[in-house]
Amino acid sequence: MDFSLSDEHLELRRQMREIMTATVTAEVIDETHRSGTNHAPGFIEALGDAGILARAMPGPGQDPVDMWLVSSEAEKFGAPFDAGGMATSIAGVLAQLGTDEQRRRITPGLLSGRELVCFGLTEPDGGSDLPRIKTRAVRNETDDGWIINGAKMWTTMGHVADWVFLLARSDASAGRYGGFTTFIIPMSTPGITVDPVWTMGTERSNATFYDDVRVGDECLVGEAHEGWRTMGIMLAFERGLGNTGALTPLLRRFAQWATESGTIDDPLVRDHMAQLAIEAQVAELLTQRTVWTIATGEGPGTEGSVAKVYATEAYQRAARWAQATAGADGLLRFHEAGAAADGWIDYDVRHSTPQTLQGGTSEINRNNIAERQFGLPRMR
Amino acid sequence: MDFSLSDEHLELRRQMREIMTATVTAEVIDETHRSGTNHAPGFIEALGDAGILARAMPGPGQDPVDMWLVSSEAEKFGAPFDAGGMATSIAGVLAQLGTDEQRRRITPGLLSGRELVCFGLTEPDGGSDLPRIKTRAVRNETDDGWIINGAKMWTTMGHVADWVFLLARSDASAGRYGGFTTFIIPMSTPGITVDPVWTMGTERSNATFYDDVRVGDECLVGEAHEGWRTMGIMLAFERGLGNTGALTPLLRRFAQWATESGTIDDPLVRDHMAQLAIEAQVAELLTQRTVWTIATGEGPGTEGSVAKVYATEAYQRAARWAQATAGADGLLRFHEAGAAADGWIDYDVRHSTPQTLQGGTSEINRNNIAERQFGLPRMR
Amino acid sequence: MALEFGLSPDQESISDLFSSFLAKECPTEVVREAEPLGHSPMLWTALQGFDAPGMGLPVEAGGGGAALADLVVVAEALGRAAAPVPLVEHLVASRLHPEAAIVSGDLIATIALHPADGSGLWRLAPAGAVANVVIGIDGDETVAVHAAPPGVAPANHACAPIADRSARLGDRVVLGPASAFDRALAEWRMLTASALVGVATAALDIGLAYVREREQFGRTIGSYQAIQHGLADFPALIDGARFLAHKAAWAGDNGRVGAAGVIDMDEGEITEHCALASMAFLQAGEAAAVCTDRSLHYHGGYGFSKEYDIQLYFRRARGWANILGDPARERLRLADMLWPPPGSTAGVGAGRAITAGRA
Amino acid sequence: MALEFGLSPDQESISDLFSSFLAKECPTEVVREAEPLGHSPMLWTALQGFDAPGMGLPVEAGGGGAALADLVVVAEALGRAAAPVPLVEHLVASRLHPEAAIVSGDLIATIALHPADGSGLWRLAPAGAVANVVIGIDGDETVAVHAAPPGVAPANHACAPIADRSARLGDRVVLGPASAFDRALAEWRMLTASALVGVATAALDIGLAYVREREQFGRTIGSYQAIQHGLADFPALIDGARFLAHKAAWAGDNGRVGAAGVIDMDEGEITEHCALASMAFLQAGEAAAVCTDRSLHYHGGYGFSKEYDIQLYFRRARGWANILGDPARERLRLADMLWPPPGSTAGVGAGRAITAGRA
Repeated sequence: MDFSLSDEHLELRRQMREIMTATVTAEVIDETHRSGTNHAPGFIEALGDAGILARAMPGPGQDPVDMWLVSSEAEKFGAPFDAGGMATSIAGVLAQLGTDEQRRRITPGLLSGRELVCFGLTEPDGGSDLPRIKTRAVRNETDDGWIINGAKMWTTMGHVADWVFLLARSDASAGRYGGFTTFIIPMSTPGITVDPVWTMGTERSNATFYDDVRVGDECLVGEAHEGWRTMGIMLAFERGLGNTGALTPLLRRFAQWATESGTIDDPLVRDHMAQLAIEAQVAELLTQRTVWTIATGEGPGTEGSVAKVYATEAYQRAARWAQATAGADGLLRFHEAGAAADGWIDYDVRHSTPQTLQGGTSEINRNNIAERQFGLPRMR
Repeated sequence: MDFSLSDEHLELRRQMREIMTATVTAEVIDETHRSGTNHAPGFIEALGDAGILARAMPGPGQDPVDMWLVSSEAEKFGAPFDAGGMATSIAGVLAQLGTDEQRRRITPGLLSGRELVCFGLTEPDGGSDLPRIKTRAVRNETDDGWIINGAKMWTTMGHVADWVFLLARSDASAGRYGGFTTFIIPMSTPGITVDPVWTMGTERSNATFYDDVRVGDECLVGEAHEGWRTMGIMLAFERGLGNTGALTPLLRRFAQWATESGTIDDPLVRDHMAQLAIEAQVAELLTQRTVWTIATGEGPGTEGSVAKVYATEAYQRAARWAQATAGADGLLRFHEAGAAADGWIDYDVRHSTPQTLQGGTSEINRNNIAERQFGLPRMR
Repeated sequence: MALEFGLSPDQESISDLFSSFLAKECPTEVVREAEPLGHSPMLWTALQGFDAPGMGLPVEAGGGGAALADLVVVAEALGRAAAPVPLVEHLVASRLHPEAAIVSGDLIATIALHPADGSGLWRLAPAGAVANVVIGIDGDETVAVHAAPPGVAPANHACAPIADRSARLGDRVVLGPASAFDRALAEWRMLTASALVGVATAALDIGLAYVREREQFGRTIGSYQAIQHGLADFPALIDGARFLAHKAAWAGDNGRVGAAGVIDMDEGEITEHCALASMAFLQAGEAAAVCTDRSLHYHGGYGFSKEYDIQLYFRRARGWANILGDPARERLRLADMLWPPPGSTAGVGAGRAITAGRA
Repeated sequence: MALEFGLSPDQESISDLFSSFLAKECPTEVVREAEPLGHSPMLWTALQGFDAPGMGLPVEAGGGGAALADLVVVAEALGRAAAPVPLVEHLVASRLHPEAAIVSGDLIATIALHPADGSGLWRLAPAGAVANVVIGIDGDETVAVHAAPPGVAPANHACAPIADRSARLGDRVVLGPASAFDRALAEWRMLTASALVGVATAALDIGLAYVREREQFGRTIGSYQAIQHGLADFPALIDGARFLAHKAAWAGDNGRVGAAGVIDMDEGEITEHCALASMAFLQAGEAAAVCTDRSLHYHGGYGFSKEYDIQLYFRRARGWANILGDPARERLRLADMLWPPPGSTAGVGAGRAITAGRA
């Protein structure tokens, strides 16, 4: 085993840190909290300009260590990379399944950081049960196009995105995993509306509605009715590589508060901090292992699920412990006098809460480990 | 609500403590550990002589607070009451379902503490799935008796018991819960053999074998083929009243070690001890509530399951924490120099381990709470 | 006298009264509308309508003569409704300082949980944003300070009307030595415990309703064993906390305070009011945290959305408990009552009492 | 150099060698027969057959030249077999004191985990019951003491060959100052971590085999979601501990010790050998405890019976880890390396190194 980074990777890390220091200022972060939109255009555009989004794109021929390093550094720094993650994912999908025309028309905008894409996947009744979606794409025989009707939930960035990557049912007769089609559609297309969904995390998500949205075949991603294959590729990009590094900034912020308040001398607190440091290391090692399995072509197996469940649950526990430990000051939000770690402690509790749900619930991931890694009977 | 004990109950408690101090000496306890037989004849006989076993018998017209107090005081003291618990349970069953002849022939021996009874219920393949037992009782038409063949597992006290309370299948055609018959049989009956099963807890249990064991109708408990009804009565006696008080002696012994070793000044240890004290109180309150529901005729609902899962899991966690905290000394067994709490810490870890299994696994009890208290779908 | 785990007739009628009042006057829309301050003057006025603010005082003092055993029932109902009124704090404060305007509820009173700092500041007093009277420790005295409330709270996790208050500016009355405040703190722990039990109970009810309805993979999610088993832990947590709070009330009502109570760790017997109040507070904090965590989680993304009620309870589970400080500190304080350090006088006013027992 | 989570060809062949050797020479009957002492002289002799006792020393010193990265693989195989031989201790001790008879394994060597007490006693040294040579700290020196082993151990949870040994009686050699012992302790933590990873892995294998076979209510118990989800936590615990131990080995092999390693808590970057060894030890202790707990529980009563293998692992999970002391103490020691108290020199020999970073 080897736990070192190559010189190229160290240089990428240095570049990331330089860009974040320059573009992700306290004011920029404040603005994301004020608006509820977890996006910092200057940061993502700088990544695009430096060619880093292109390096962070997943898929064959790409270096998965680059992909991990970029999202991990952003997470450790506390820089909002969600938009970058979605853009590089879809660029990766287009690289594999898109047309040359799409790669000319859409990919450069995504990888420059200037154009954003949101995901139209989950639906109000759906949740973990993705194949249950009801959004319909009907072939319009008169003009060789499609008419789409339906509603999507949790369309994060939907209100600022240029594109939506949309999953729809195109052939209801084709069984549980058949008859899906994936599209990439301009958000400006008539018939698409966006309603805000406000969350406890103060982040804005959206419900999006599709009423007789008419699109042509240039919006198809992959073959018609083969959308489940596209989803497989995209979900494999997602699983276990992002959102496993949150313990590091949490611990840094907590240590900052503990130092200022003198709590860092309390053995009960030190005991727990050491435990969190171990959990942060474990989360990172499990994630690096996932990266390595992708690099060797062995992945993705269940390694991503293992890392995801562990890291998100550890983050949640840690945030709740940190808040309790900080007492009343841990309840105060950003900019309130005396707020523990300037309000980050309260924020982390709220922010960590959906991490065990989005991108695959802990339950679904545990099912996955039991079924695929252990070969135990599938009980759904 | 009222949390006080009546004068009669306080007097019973005083009596219990007096008897235990006199009969359950360190030498007596040592002997139970040496032999692996968790029984102190002098103690149980003294309870019989004082009429306490008769008071501790469960069933209609009996005071459930008496029953709880006796087992709880024994548990807190660390006095082995398993034999008394089994004897009073079966005496309670005979009081409800037995014949007058059985109550003359068998009950006095049980309630005097001179005769012991063991349980022949679970089988090697059975476990939680009790109706799956294979032991057969076949009606012997020539002499109006029964011929019993089969094997039972976990027949604790089987090697010292005078009687066995046995569950057998008497009519295999009668569906999942039909066709069972319960017997009370002298262990001296030809055809019964007892093999020791040694456990990690150093306690001896037994496998018992029944080869053409011939018994008459005087051994029937309740009606033939109505054994599931008998079991229902007996299991209701069992659930949630015993084995929920182990945290108190554990904490007493741990505090003894912590005081001697100076560890009691360690804030990390004090923090945890306070938590265990809360858990001990909760376990007692949940158990007292079960007692109260029985007294009011409302029980038994799921209160016993709630208390049992909580108390046994808390005991297990506590024992494992105590052992880790005591470091190397927590590994040493009874009578070894320097053993933490004279070896009780090691013992508690081993002894607590099967508590979440016997008398209903935590899983079965959680199913029970979900199904019966919450009305969620039964999924077995 | 004998073990009795049912509510007394008095408790039953108080429970019914408050539950039906809150069901009518405090649906969760009222809770939402009261955010971010976390106080509904209208609901407070409605409570005055049936003399709730003074109920914790003896009839002779113009109060309702309710026992602590009754007040824990009230506090649980308030928690269950996430009621945006500082009745817990007011009940505690009123028993310490029964001024007519406090008894009537025309003035809202609260307590400061920690002694004033060097500059005379009571940091983040619960209900400090809306209370006209704050009682707390300043130096070696217990004082009550009348002053206009700020009317705004710093933005906080629970949208609770917490605020810093001065122990010196305003109309200041000395009520007694600092130790006179001990009982109030124990009562606050006990009633807050009950309120948190109410929060946990609501989380169970809301969670059960959701998992019975929501389908995934063609089954209600409440049919999955992982969810069933997660929920099956709730009753022990909730009932344990509830019984501890009731036992603390019983101990208080029966004068089992300090040396008049029993703390016998050898026999595991604890009947001392302050120790039980501390235990109840800790257990209820844990119950509310765990039950709201899991219930929210079982909602999937919806639990996180502001539209659903579970997030209201999730945030209060933390806000109402954490205001006292790190629970580990509270456990250490409890440990000092249960196993007093050599030579200490242990605990806050209560401490060690009769200890029989074996070594 | 780049991230690589697969075993190297060297590691693969060592893993194969030890795994097949132990599968043949150390089925669980051997483990049972070696109880209560916990030592099999026959197995030790067999290990000498392929020079295992000296493998951790450079070829120049007559050893096998194995790197730490190889030794963690060996330790994991030993743990997986619950092998009743003190090879972990011997490997560590031999690297500190490469006497010919130790290198060959004719003398068994071990280390004392804590400094000798005032009377010169090393309390409960691992392998103390069977070791001919014990190395440890006495006062401000690291010493090796040759003496006849007692050959019996006090009865203990894990049936481990632990025993008190004297730091003064016997043939005593001073190896250096007390600080010379630091590396040995870190290596013992790292290798014991690997052994515990082996224990946890065995618990998973045994548990999986059981739940696949055992039926209740007409289904294999491995089909119940409660059991599936309980088992699904094992891989993170086990792999996390395994990777930490391997990372500690990598750090040690590459000289990243003390100031030559990185401990940067702001970026969450830790490449320092001693800190990683401590982390690996704690994580592996937790993994072994949790995995053996649950695996035993899923066996129902049978897990508790001596006939089944899981109880062998359950007891070693505790015995092998707890011998060092309270894990909370170990975490505090780790905390001192990660966040050194002001003015401290932190940690055992290792401590704080380069710390870049933001505030």
